Amino acid sequence: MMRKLVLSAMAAALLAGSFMASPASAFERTEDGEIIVFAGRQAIPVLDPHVRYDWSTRMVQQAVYDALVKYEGDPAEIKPWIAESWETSEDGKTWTFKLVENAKFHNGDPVNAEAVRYSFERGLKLNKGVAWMLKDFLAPEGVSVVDDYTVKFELKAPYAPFLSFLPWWFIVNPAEVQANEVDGDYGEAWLTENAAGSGPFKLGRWEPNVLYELQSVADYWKGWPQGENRPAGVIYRIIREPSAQRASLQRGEVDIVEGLTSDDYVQIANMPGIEIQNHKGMTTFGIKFNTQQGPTADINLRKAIAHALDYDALVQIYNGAASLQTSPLPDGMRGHIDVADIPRQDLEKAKEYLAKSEHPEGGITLEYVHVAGLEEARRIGLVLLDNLKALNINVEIKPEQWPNMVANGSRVETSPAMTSVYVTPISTDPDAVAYQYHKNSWGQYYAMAFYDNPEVSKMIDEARAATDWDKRADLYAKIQTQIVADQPEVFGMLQNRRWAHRDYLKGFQFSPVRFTGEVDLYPLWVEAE
Amino acid sequence: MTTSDLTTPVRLTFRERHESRIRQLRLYAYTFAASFSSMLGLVLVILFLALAAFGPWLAPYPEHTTGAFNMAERLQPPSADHWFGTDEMGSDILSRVIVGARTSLWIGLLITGIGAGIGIPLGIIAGYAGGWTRAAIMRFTELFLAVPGLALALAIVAALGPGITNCVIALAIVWWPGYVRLVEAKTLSVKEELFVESARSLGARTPWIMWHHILPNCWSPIIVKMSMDMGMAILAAASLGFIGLGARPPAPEWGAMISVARSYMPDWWWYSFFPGAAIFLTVLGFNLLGDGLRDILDPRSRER
Amino acid sequence: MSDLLEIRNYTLDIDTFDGPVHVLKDIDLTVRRGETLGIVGESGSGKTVLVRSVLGLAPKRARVVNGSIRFDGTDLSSLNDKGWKKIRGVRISMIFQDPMTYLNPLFSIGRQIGDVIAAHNRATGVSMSAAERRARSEELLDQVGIPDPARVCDQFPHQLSGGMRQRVLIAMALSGKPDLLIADEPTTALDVTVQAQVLDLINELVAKLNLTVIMISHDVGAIATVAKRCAVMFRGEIVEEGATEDILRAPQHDYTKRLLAAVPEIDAPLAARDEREPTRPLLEVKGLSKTYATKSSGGVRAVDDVDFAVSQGEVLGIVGESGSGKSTIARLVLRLVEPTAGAVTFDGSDITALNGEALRQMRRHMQLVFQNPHSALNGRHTIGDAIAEPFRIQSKLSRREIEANVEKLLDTVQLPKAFRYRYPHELSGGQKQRVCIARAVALKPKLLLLDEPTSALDVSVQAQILEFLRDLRAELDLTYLFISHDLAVVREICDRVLVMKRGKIVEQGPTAQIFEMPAQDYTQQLLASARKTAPSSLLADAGLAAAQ
Amino acid sequence: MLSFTLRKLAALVGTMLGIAALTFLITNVAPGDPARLVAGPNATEDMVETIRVQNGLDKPVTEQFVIYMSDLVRGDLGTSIVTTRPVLDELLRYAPATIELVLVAMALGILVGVPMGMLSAVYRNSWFDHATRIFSISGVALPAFWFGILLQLLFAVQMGWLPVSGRLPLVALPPEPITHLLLVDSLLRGQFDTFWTALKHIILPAVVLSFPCLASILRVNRAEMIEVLSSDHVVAARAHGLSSRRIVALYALKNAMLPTLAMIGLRFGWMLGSTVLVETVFDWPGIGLYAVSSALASDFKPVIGVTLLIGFFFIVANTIVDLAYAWIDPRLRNA
Repeated sequence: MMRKLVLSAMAAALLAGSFMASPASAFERTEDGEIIVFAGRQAIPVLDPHVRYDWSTRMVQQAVYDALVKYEGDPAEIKPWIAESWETSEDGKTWTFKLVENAKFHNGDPVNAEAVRYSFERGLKLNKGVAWMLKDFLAPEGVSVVDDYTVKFELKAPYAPFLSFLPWWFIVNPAEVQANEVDGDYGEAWLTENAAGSGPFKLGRWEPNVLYELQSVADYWKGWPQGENRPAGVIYRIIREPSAQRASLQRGEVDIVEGLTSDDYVQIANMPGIEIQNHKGMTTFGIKFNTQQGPTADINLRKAIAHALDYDALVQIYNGAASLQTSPLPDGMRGHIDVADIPRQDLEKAKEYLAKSEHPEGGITLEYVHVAGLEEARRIGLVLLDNLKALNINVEIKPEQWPNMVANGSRVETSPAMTSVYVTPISTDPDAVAYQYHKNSWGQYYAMAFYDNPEVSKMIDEARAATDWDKRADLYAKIQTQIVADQPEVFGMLQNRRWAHRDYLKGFQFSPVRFTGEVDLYPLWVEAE
Repeated sequence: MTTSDLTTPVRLTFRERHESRIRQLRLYAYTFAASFSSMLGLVLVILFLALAAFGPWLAPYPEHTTGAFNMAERLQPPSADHWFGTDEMGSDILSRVIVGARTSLWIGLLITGIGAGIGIPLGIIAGYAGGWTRAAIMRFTELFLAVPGLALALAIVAALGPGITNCVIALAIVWWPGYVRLVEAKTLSVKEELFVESARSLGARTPWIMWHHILPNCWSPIIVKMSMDMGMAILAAASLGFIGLGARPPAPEWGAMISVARSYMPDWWWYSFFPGAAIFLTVLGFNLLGDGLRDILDPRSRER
Repeated sequence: MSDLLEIRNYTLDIDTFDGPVHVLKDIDLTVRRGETLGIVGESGSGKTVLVRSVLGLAPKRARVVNGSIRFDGTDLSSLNDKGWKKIRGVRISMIFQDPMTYLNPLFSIGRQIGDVIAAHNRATGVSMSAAERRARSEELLDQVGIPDPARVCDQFPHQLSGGMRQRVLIAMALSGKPDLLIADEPTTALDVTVQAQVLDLINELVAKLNLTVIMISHDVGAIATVAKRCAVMFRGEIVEEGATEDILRAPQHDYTKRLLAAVPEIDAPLAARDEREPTRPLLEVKGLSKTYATKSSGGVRAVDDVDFAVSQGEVLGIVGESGSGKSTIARLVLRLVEPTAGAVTFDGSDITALNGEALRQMRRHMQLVFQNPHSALNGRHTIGDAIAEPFRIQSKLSRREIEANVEKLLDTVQLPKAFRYRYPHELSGGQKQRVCIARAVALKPKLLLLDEPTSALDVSVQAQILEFLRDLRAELDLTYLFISHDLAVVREICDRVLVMKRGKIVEQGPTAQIFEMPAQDYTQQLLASARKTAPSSLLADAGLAAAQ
Repeated sequence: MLSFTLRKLAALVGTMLGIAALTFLITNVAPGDPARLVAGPNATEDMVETIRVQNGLDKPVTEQFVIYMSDLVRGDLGTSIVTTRPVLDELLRYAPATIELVLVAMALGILVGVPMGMLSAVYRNSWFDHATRIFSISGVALPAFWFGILLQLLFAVQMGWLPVSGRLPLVALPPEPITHLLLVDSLLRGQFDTFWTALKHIILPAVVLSFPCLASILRVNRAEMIEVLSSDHVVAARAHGLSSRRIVALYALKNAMLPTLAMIGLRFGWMLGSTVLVETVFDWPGIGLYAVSSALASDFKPVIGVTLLIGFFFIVANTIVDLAYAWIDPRLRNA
């Protein structure tokens, strides 16, 4: 009886196995053409372009919406998009944009000046997401329609970086939004999972936490760079585990992935049919000291730590896919200079500084907080822990959930001694990074150092108001040198942005100003064999 | 039975006095040893207890468990120098697995200890007192039982922040109701035994009965459950570690190791394989042990 | 008469942790067709293992060392599963002791009987439709005297009374028209009156169906009512075999003599009681009632408005069948159970009003001895601990003094001092009951409530314990409230008797009066049933039967 | 019967409110600032405040509690801060996937666990019994997350037999929903291809999820069978000549099913809780995944919602078990 049972079980298993062995499919193909599948780890809870803007959200926003201008290329450049051309007044306070006349929303409505005005009003009034970029300089009333295809912005004060933020202000279709308005919410509820844009793609299936389908718009007003090869659509699929992402890529279930580990990229690079994109990004990594409270308020201790860290290990952690910061500003940014005496590992110096500090013998324990789940940040913590043993300083590594970390870091009293922070500048303008060191930024996660140098703050204010680039460059050079001298943080490295994709996927274009995993979906296409 | 027995005071050796207990223990040992799986469990548990006790002295690279690393030897496959290979920081995985035993067993011990410490008294009180007291305690317990343990623990740790202490707190909060239920059920049945009535008729007070009669008769299932729970608690803690809510680095913890290592599958399989195997074997050991103990202590009770 | 069953030199061991136990030693037994054989033996004599071996149902670790069992020419020990199918239930069938546990609680009576019939049909190659099986089931139930068989067929075991269940089991045993019927203690778990009915039924069936029967029992009386021939088993051996009548009248073996002597005789002459002056009542119970709430309205009146009194130094017996409320009375008197109504006056004070510490103090003066000495002792405590417990609860004696007291008490109950270190499971039933009594008398109580103190014990042990209780009473000047279902025992030890039925007192009076001139029908009925299985009365019957 | 139903219902509502209160209080002990997360990395303090006010997070915890509970009584589970959608809608969206997974896993556990337990009780101490014993305890001891990854690598990556994760292939359109359970819907709509692919997707997660459950069902069933097989009525049945097969498969199994049922009810809740892990590994878009991502974002209303939903299912499952008990056991029917 038992033997029979075992035998039949084995037979069943074999049978099942033979049935299931189906060949792994290559890219997905539908009647309309190829569908590119992008696997990422981060969901898109809210698509509304004026409410959220993390990388996955922005990638899809960029695909379904258009803005006045668009960043493209490496180094990033601002290209005219909905706006054909623009001019600035003498005092730098008035900007006038001339719009293209053939742009139309997916429902056929024209993209006109009113749509632009409404979108900016909406963004500013909702006071969420992108609002912070412009709200201090632009009131909703400051945007006005000159004629159908001309729109004028009147700033409260001259603001040099103004244009650099505009690529993130997408234009929504006022008619559609207003039709779906509930209780004067500017259509916020509706736009959470719907779109009213004019971009190269429109929304297809929308299954939160599973997949988000984008269908290409055949008659996109700006045309398609890849012409006939335009894909039928793109599916952004959520795969959370790196190992699963990798397996799916290997099996050809997906065409491009963003979330592999450093080692995976090295390993997978050798596999046939897979290509790696490896580009220098603008995301800086720093270990912010609490400069206002505790042992790290002492600049000598900060300098000691900064000189004790093994900077090469930081690059090793990324398997070489990173470069050390030479200034608070990332390399690709305008106005960046290599600050001469930015600390590198030098134990002699470290000990000298330590001797001058309030804890000449060390013997203290410092907290190092990183975002739970961020692998590299954890490993850097381990490096730090090991390095600081030489100074007899103990490091307590503490992973925190992002919301908790941010909450603690918003006040001097609760901010830990050291916090590892990745910052991706939102624009190529140096102000985007410099302003992080302004006292007004206190309370933001990137200002956990609570850096307070009135002189630097003054220079930052000056630089953002100045319209003359040379003057600004000069100011930013001084700002960078001074910040490095004050050592509010350990300046770490710039990590490279990496993606792995099947080799039949073409048209990948990198631009450093995009967010970590973000890819411009517009130029992608599949080369069918 | 001779008359001398009745008149002369009896002076017996230790062995004679405890003859019955010794025989009982020998019987237990005999029954236990007769079962292969029970012995396997015992061996595994002793092995991991030894690792926990002497880990830092057994580990070939003890410094790798306190944060030292060797980036030159990243992700080396198992070899003579590194039996279990190395991880992404070049640390010796064997050493980290060995020292991780201490963390895991400690977590398991704390969780079951706290769980039993809260659950047993409540269970006895609920079972013995009856009436309103019982209704109140059991209602509260059932509330906790209806809540999915792992989900609740997850929420607690997410709110409190990762770390072993928070992990233990969270799991202890979801762990005690099981003991209340077990002990309450057992108490209800022991309470009906004649010897309890007999003690009552002798004028014994309630605490006396609980301590001398109810509790000793509840021990068997409690011991069995605690043994099983050691394993399950270690597993639960590792699960939290896997989600990213476990021990803080550099303390080696198996769940957290797998959590990191899963990104390194399958090419660096040893990284996740060995900690996973360690969890598996520990939990297996405690479960087999518990099962074996059940066979000898409490053959009729069933899994609750 | 041909030999139906032949057991030759049958020897069987059971392996235990301490080595093999010789359960059956060299058994030789022959049963001829149409014969009724009784096997008498006390617990541990091996009688159940013997009859189960006949059906191939010996315990798991049992090992046949020697000998053979032949049934109608077939060697049973060589049978495989298929062979057994043609024997079990079809040719040999069995009636079991406790009808509740031997019926599957989840299946209806009709289903269970029907399945047995179906199995027999398969074994014998007969085909029968479901309806026919059902009809046959009902017929069988009718045959064993179950009223309204159609209804019973659809009922489940828990809905039937003990006697009915035993009848169902008998019906199942008869369903295959077996050649040999084995009855394993068929009456032990039943009340006296039901016992008598079941025995009548078996006798009736034997006569009607011309059955060959082996009946085993610890109760000589029950055996004697059914079996014409009788074997006495003792420690795995058959010590004596012969016609029942002869054995009863003139036992040869020492053991048989002891056994028969130990059986309490319901009609034995009353021992001369030391006539005492009626003293003041030690315990007075007035209007005592206990109602248990049930789901149906009203509740169950376990004890219903009971009045009685116990005088100092007296032995009051309470007799009744199961469910008569006699045990509840003991618990009410001790206030282990809270009475619904009524008053209990003990030694001049009303104890129903007592609470907390006062109640605790009072309890030392009244002690209870339980029916089942095994469960009355905590298995985790040594005997020493168990006897010390009353001192530790009720006195402030030092450890040394307690130890001295424990040894003294062990002396009193005639157990060796070394027993202090033993655990209850290592003691025999009689020894355990002595320990229980030691615990009860440790605090020198005035009143001892004995709740069926001997009914879980073998007859010979029962006799010893009763003897011991009598001595103890004299020694410690105790008053007993003696609760029992066994009329003969009550008659032997009690001064006065109280008969209970369904929570009410039917009749009470001096022992002699109750037993010789019962006024109530119920009492008469009880006595009649009890006499039926009393060996002395059987002798007369047997003689009569032999004469016919 | 009516009063019975009403009482059950009242108890259910009471327990649900209790669970909600419990989870709310537990998740609110520590600070966490989901509003800041949602507002985005560069948001100014007033922008964060806008979101706090919108979600009622600016009020003291006690007041939030009162508001939450009174909303709950009206059937409103609040709004997720992260997705800005009502928690109830989200639960309804994610629950079918989890229910499908749990039901398949439970079916697997019962269909494999019960016969195996039965066989290993019948062939007690045989090699089969020893093997099942080790197997069953291994099932409990295997870390689900680790086991899941191993299976993925083996069956999806190495063998390529089964998909790595997800519920359906990307281009396959799910059948028009009837029950929202893909397997059932695809059959009802006659889309057998979809059924087949959905089945392939569900196998691995269901196996991982069912393993511990299968193990405990097996163990309980084995223990119960052993006990029942040595019970008096089985001895009697054998003495009456019933065949072993009938005794084991019918009589004994029915008796052993009672405690097994209790275990199944218990394990049901456990399984729902474990989806937290399994869904993470297999990217199964159910409530477990939803709970994890919400908890990690300190967005606790969804977490409470999930806890409530699982508690609800647990209670319902146990009520069903109670009813099954009464159906099997005649002794409980009249009580």
